[in-house]
Amino acid sequence: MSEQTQTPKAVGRTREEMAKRLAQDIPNGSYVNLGIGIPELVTKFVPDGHTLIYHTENGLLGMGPSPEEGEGDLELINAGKRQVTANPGAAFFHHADSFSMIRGGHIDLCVLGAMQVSKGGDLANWSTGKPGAIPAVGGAMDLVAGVKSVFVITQHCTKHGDPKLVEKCTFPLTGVGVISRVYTDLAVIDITAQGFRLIELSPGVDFEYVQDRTGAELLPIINP
Amino acid sequence: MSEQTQTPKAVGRTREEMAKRLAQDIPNGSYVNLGIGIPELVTKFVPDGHTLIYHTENGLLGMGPSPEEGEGDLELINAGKRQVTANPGAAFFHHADSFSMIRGGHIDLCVLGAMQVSKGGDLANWSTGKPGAIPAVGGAMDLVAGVKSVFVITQHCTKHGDPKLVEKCTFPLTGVGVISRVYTDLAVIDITAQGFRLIELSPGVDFEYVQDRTGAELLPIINP
Amino acid sequence: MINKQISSASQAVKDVFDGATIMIGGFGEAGSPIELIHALIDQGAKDLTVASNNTGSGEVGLAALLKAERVSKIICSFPRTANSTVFPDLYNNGKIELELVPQGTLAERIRAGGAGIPAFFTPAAVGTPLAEGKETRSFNGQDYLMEHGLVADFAFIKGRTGDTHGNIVYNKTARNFGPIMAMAAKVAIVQVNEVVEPGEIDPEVVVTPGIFVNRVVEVASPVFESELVAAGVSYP
Amino acid sequence: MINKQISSASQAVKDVFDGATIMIGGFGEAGSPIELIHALIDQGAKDLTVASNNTGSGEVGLAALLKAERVSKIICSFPRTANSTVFPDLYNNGKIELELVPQGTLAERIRAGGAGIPAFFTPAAVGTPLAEGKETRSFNGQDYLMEHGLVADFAFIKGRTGDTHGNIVYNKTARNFGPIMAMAAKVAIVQVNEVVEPGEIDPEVVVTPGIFVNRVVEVASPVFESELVAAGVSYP
Repeated sequence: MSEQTQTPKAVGRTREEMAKRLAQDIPNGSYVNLGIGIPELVTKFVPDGHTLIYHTENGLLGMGPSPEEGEGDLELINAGKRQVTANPGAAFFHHADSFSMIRGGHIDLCVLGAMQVSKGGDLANWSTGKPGAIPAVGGAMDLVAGVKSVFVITQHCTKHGDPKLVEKCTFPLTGVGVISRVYTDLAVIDITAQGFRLIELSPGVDFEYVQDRTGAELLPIINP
Repeated sequence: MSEQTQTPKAVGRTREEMAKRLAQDIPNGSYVNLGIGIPELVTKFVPDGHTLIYHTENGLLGMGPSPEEGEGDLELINAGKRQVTANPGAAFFHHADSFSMIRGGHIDLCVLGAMQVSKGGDLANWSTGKPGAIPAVGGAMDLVAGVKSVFVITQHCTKHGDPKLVEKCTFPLTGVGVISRVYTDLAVIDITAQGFRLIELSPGVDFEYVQDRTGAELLPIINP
Repeated sequence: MINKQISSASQAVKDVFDGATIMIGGFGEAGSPIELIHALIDQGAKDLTVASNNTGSGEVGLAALLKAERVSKIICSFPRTANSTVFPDLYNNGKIELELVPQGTLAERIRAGGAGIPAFFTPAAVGTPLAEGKETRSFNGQDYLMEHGLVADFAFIKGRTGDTHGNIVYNKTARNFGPIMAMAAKVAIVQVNEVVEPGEIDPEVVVTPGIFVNRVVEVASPVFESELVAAGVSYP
Repeated sequence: MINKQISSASQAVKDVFDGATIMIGGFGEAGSPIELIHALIDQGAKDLTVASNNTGSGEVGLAALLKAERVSKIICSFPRTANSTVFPDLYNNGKIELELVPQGTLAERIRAGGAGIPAFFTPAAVGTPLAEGKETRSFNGQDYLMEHGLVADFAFIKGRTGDTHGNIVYNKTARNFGPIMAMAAKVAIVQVNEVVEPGEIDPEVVVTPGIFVNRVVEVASPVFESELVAAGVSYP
């Protein structure tokens, strides 16, 4: 994996460990929308006794895991267009209703990947802005604008070693001031009125190591 | 009946005859919303072989007649809060969807009563504007603003003999320039860019008789 | 495990506070959550703002809440109801404020509130007294009024069947304002004839998904306004 | 008697004219009305504006319509699709115009178009490149963009069952854009696996009431995009 050439396995959390760490912070009973990629791993690590209800913006609340081989329906899919199932208590609805749930603040938490997050909570995760790239935004702008809390889960740095947590995003924005917390392989960091505030270091990582890989000032843990 | 003291039975159409006359003009297959009162009589006179689909704004398309005694449901009612039935092919829906049908121009025809209609097609039918009266508008303003064609069915004059078809409405308006045609006991009259245009006289009534009871110029029939 | 079922109507409404805004479902008596309203009368909250299509009839349900002088303002499309003297008396005596809203605009404002739309444009009421003080704007040569989304602290709704996740189906034209009021309220409280387990309502036929519902109360045999009025009942 | 059933997909799309705007349902292949799209390719209408969430995959369905260069503009939220080279090639060669719209804004614009709402405000995309040229307005201290309702000449939709009055129910997440596109189109054409008589669909579970639907076509065993792509099919 290319990430591992930058962040050796011995340093910081794996993707699964990041997802597991994040899963601990989701209150029982939350309505949750998970982006494609690392965010989807969160479902594997929901603490025992907790029930989350998953929303997929293409029109299903109460989304369950992938179907058994041969038991799926090509028209029962998630936002990543992969086959899923519907749990007991599920509901299907159309897109305007689905995005009413999002825009109207009814979804408690959304977990997304990121290309960049600024210290002001701006998110860039839909376009490199490069000429020739096909722009595609999907529901990301609606999600960050409407969901009560938006968490980002991402490698701390790009494949090339550049910080993803930055003073100001250089990629086109998905939303302004929309992110509340970031979970990376190296740390858990809140977006505060003062900027990036360290909440927790990953095992085996120290403050300077994370600050060196962060593109803006990292404020220390309060009451460590 | 008080109307009959002003318009003796021998002159012009009865309420039923007015409704029957109007019913001839509704194309087969139309989606129709009928106001409370004389408009409701229209259902009795739909020509043989024609099917109309009735919309009631409280959430039913495919409304049928009143139920047989003892077979109704207190929660299956029309906009006048009277018990109705649902025909085969009916659908129930919520108020935002119901008024999307209205506002979005999906209803072909609405038939309403009137206090006043101006020669510009303004309608007043919700309030006398008198102090002490309880104002109540219901869905009338949405209906006149959204339905493709709005017909009025009404006595030509008030109980006191005042014209209801006027130069300019003196009662508070329901909508501006929204009425296309008026069916009264005395005549059928179109609202045109030039004003009130006579389309048809009721049997036994002549032009002067109707003009005398109309509060604005009545243009004669074209190509009688 | 998620379980939104509450044991009684009185438990379900116990945290309604003085000054709260409450959307109350129903069109006439169809869909009127009369047991929740009676529980609120018992509970005592006052200075309420209520959004509801009508004002109730007789001296039960919504009319009884008004008669108890718990409502300082009502947002309503048709407050002139048969068999009701309660609202006219209060209104003519200056004891209640009325915000009169066309029925479709009321519905769309509630839907907008629930959908995170702060404002929208509608052709209804343009050029009428109800347009006074409102911004008018032209699109494609036609005039429209700007109307604002409406939200509430609570919604009281009547459904037919609900599951413990809050998924709701309704009975016929009792559906009316229920689904949109559930969307627009911080706390949506639904009384249903029957509470069932998740999975017992087909996900294809759910009308109000559970995400919009906070509390479900079973009222197996709800009373009807017209029957109470006919029996001469006055609540409490 | 009302009977909206049309005998074939080709009959159902025969009056689509050059320059028409068509909303095409589906999210990925779920709900993609592939038989209607193929009938349109056969029919030959060109210079079309299409509104659809994606751009299809492989060289079947929507991707095939694009490949045939019948579409001059697409209004879309996510045109970057797996297994598709058709749209990227056209786009990079300047052969198709793209109006990129956030998915929820696209859905709400379509719903608004169908509901007679000319414009509304949304928080999505504020401060992003997709806000450029759009009016921004503040409500309660938060910024929103004004977005316009979207209407179309035709909608192509896939349902599960329809009756001859045009009432439609859908299959699972294939519902997606179908109900709102039916509202927003002058002529809504729905292919369904089965056409039934009025009364066979419970009025409580109808998702799209017949008033929004003009034509219903039975396609008993619709093909699926992914299966055609896997089989190496290229249409026509």
